[in-house]
Amino acid sequence: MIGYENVLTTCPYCGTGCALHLEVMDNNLVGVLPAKNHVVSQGSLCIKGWNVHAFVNHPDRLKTPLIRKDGVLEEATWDEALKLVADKLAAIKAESGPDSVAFLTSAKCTNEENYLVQKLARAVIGTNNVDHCGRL
Amino acid sequence: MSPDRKPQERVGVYVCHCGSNIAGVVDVADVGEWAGKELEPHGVVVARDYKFMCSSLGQELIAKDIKEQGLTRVVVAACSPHLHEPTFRTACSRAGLNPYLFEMANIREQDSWVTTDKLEATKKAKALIAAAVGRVVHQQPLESLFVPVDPNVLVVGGGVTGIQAALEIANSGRHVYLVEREPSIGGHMAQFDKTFPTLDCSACILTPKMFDAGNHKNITMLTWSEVEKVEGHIGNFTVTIRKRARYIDESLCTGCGVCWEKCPKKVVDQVFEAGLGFRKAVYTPFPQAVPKYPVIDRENCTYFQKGTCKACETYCPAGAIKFDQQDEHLTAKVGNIILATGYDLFDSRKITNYGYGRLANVFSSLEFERMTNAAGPTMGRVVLRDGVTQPKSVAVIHCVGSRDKNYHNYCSAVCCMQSLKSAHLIKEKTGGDVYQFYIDMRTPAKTYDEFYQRIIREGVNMVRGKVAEITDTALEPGEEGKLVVQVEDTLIGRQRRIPVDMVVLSAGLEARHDAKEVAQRFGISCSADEWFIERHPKLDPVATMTDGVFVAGACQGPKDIPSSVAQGAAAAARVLSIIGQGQIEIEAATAIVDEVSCVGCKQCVPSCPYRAIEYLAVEGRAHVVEALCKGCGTCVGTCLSKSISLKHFTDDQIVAEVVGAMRVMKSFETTAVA
Amino acid sequence: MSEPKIIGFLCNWCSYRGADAAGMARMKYPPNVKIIRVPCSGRISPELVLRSLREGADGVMVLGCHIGDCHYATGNHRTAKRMPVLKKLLEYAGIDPERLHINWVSAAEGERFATVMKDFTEKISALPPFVETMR
Amino acid sequence: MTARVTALREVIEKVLPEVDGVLALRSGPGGIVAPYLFGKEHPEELAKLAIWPKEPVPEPLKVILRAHPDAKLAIVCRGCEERGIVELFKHAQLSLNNVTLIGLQCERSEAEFCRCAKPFTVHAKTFVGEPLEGVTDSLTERIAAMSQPEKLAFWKDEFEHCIKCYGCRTICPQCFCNVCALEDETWVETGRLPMPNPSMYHLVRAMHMTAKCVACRECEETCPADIPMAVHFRLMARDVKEMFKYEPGAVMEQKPPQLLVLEEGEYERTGLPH
Repeated sequence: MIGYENVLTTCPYCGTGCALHLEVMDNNLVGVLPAKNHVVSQGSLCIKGWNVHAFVNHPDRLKTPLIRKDGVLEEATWDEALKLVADKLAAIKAESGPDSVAFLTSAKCTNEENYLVQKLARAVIGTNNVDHCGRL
Repeated sequence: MSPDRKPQERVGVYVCHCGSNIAGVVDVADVGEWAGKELEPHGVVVARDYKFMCSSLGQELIAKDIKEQGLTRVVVAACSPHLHEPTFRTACSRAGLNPYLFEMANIREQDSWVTTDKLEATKKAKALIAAAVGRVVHQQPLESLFVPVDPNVLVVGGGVTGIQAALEIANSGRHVYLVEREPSIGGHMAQFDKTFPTLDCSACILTPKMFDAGNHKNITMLTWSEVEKVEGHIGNFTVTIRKRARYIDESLCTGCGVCWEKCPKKVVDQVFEAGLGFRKAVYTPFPQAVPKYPVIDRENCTYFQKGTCKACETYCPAGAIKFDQQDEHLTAKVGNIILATGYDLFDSRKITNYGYGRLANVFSSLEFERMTNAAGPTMGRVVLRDGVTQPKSVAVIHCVGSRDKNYHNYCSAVCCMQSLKSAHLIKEKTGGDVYQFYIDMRTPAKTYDEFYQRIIREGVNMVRGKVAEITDTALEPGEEGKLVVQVEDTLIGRQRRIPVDMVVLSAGLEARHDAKEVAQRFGISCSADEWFIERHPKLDPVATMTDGVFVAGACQGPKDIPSSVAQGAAAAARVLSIIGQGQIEIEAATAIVDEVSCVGCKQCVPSCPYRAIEYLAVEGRAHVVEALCKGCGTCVGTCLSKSISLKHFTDDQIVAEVVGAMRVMKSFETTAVA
Repeated sequence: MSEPKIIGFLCNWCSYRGADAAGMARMKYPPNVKIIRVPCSGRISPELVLRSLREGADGVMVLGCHIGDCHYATGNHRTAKRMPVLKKLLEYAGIDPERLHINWVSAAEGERFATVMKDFTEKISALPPFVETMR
Repeated sequence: MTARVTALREVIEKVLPEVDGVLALRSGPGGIVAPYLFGKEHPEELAKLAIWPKEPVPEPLKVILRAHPDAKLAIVCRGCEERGIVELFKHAQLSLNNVTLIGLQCERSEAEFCRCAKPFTVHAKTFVGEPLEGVTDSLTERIAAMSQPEKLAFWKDEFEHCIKCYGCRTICPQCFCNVCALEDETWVETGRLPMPNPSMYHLVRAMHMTAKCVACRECEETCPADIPMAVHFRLMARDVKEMFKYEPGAVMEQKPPQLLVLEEGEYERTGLPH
């Protein structure tokens, strides 16, 4: 059985919303093909879109959170990591107020993820200090 | 590494004055100071100028800095790397620096000697040094490969040069394959009668050498044979030799000569007798031929042409005639090759106004040689074309085809002496008048000019002038039935018409008609006149640019017998020195394939002139066989993904050189504007 | 106007020696050309020529052995095929193809080398500086 | 479904039982077209068979054959794609032993869209549609007719818009190197936009396309800056045809000119009186 497939998806790198096909060969991500009759990108991509498949299986990609203990980054569970961040944020907020915290989000996140970050900032922490790399 | 980044290396720059050769035009002190200051960001930690970098003191200067200043790269700005790169590489090596971490900037041949403007020459020197510094920091240490040297030697050409070379090597205990195209060794010298200036008999001095070569236990003599293919490299050549069928079984033939006595077919001998005499269809070219075995000339043999005859076979007492013999292909492994393929005689027919081939009694010098030879077609008698009449007056014309822009610009070197010798022989044999027509008399070697004086004393008439025409049209009384030599006698400033009975044309020497082809087969090059090119005209006269291939004798340029013999011996000495080393260093700057990036598109494989790249089908990529690679880099120019690189000539090294030169050139521009 | 800046890629065996021969015979030619020695003109990939132009060279020369005389037998055959194609590309890109000069000079042709240098420098001097045309 | 698609479907249906898959285009989610490997297992997918817009199919063919060297495949290809496949074969990037080519001849409008000189297949034994004559590439003609300063100005303006997405390189069926010279700092400076002139990226790439470009125009189509770079390749292709009698993808047995040594006499010897 030859498992060749092109999976239509949206480029995660910025907010433009270019469509692209992820080329999958026997369950391995091998490349990107453009989507010519997609209304947004019309078959074009930028250098990030063209290389979007590259990070997925990259050996340097982080798959678990790392926590620095005694100066050394060690693998941790998500619960452990989230708890640490939540505790620290709560402590900072308690000590210096909500505006002592700022949130910087990424173009690599989806709209939904970005929405959730600003929700976290405003509703949970209580600050308007929200920014995004796309605005730099 | 990006060519623009500051290197970690510690570079020493040495600017040579070369006496006044460089310092007379380039401001060497300024260049040295400039390099120390301006090239500091590019790694230069020491910059000096010195009178003669190639002197021991100059070399010691470098060695001292390598040790004391911890130099990791060295640049010498001096003459052409073709001259002293080996010198400085050795100097670096002795001081513990890999020789490939050295680079040379050519500020003599390519700057001080070709530029008159001192300011411009100094600027150019700076640019060239900046280029070299840019490059040198990217250079990588390389280790030389050593290959064993096969002690067997191939000598091509069995004339006196080849014989000399073969004997020298064979006498030292090494094995020689001596390949000769003709049925016998001996070459042109075997055709001559007397040799100048001593007038000793050519055959008498040559035949013992021929015999020695023919019977030497260390010489495999292959006559009637030609080298067809040469593969490999110095130390390890594989040559394919075609041994043409003689139609004679050499193991049975005793050389008794019955076959050529009985052969009914007479053929004009165009080769050995220069067309003056006959031979049979089965023949040895001359009585003293080595080897003694005859050959059957297929084109003229009645049996081969018509299917009947076989007289030779019938009468051969040894049963040695083998009409079904086939050409053989032999393979020989040799470590070195000496080419001694000799020369062709200029075809005097090309100069139509001299009438050779049209006027019966105009002879070529080679014809004359055969005529005066006691073993030749006239038994040594000097006679006109009719074979009986002795000439009363003979003209000998120099520079036929030589020193003439219509034919060959060069001087053929041997003709003056040969003509004087002819004059002497004519005088001696006929007692008639002899005229020498010369442009300049060239007799520069030991006892040569004394010979010239002697010939003058013998009463030979010397006419200085280039002969315009030789004609049989009589204009004045006394010219009827004679050949008239029309010449401007430049010593008296008058046109003269000199009637003679016979004319001898001292035809020049020219490269073998197939010299280019042979050069290509052996991987060497030819000059514009198609003589083989030596490595250096003065200091390396018998080596060629191709390691392991040497040239000797007249194939390298016109030469007389003494010079040819000397070259034959010299080439042998060079070869023996290599054999004595036992192993030889081969090109370290070879190409290499990056196994990861090579995509196996096969473009490079046929681009290699040496078939040194193989395609590995399983891995789907290319691979360079180092021992075959000569380091030309053609594959590098072909590879689109830059997966092949040529050591010592990598892209970043060459680009750094360009960047270095351009940076300095641009800086001069801005200074000029400011 | 400024002096043209020329990069010359010369093969080690013929052209570089031809340049040396010109020097030995003390033939004079303009100092504009900076010679870079490569084993064979076949080593010169088009990228090297383009990079030289990019560095601001006003002209680039690729000199090799005469066809049939290549030290590496057929290395210069690649040059003879590759470089005319590059010249065409320069032409299509609006860059004067004359800025790239391909020629054959043997080790014996010092005089020819000097003439080639003079002619090319003259030709390039007549063109505007390359960098200016690229602005 | 147009008659042309129906005809193509019939051909594929005929071929499908004999092969492991047929590579063609399929209209996927949202009607977005992509290369698809039609198999025996899901014949119903053929209902979504598409032919336009064309997508580069030689590359998927290479990808599949890399993973399954013994697979028996058929591929629907247009003239340009067929040429691309042939060139990949000549450069040892894929084997055509087990590959069946199904030609799809372009229609007039398609040929005009691509300014295509050869909108037809020549190697495929079965094909759909009738081969049409090529159309004149008026853009290439217009640029070729420009004066040198005009050309320079034109390309400077075009290249100024280049965002160096490397899309033209990435999509090109002939750019199959593992490591690309255009990503090497030695040849192309990184991090400079607009790219400095002369454009090393575009000139090096054009040089690399010599005798390789199959005129599929995928590069131009994918270019976000609409740079008509194929004009360079097409002009060069004319010269290559003239100089080396070589047309990429045209003759299966003919070796790319890079591989040939000069024929004696084909080039004038210079200087020396040989």
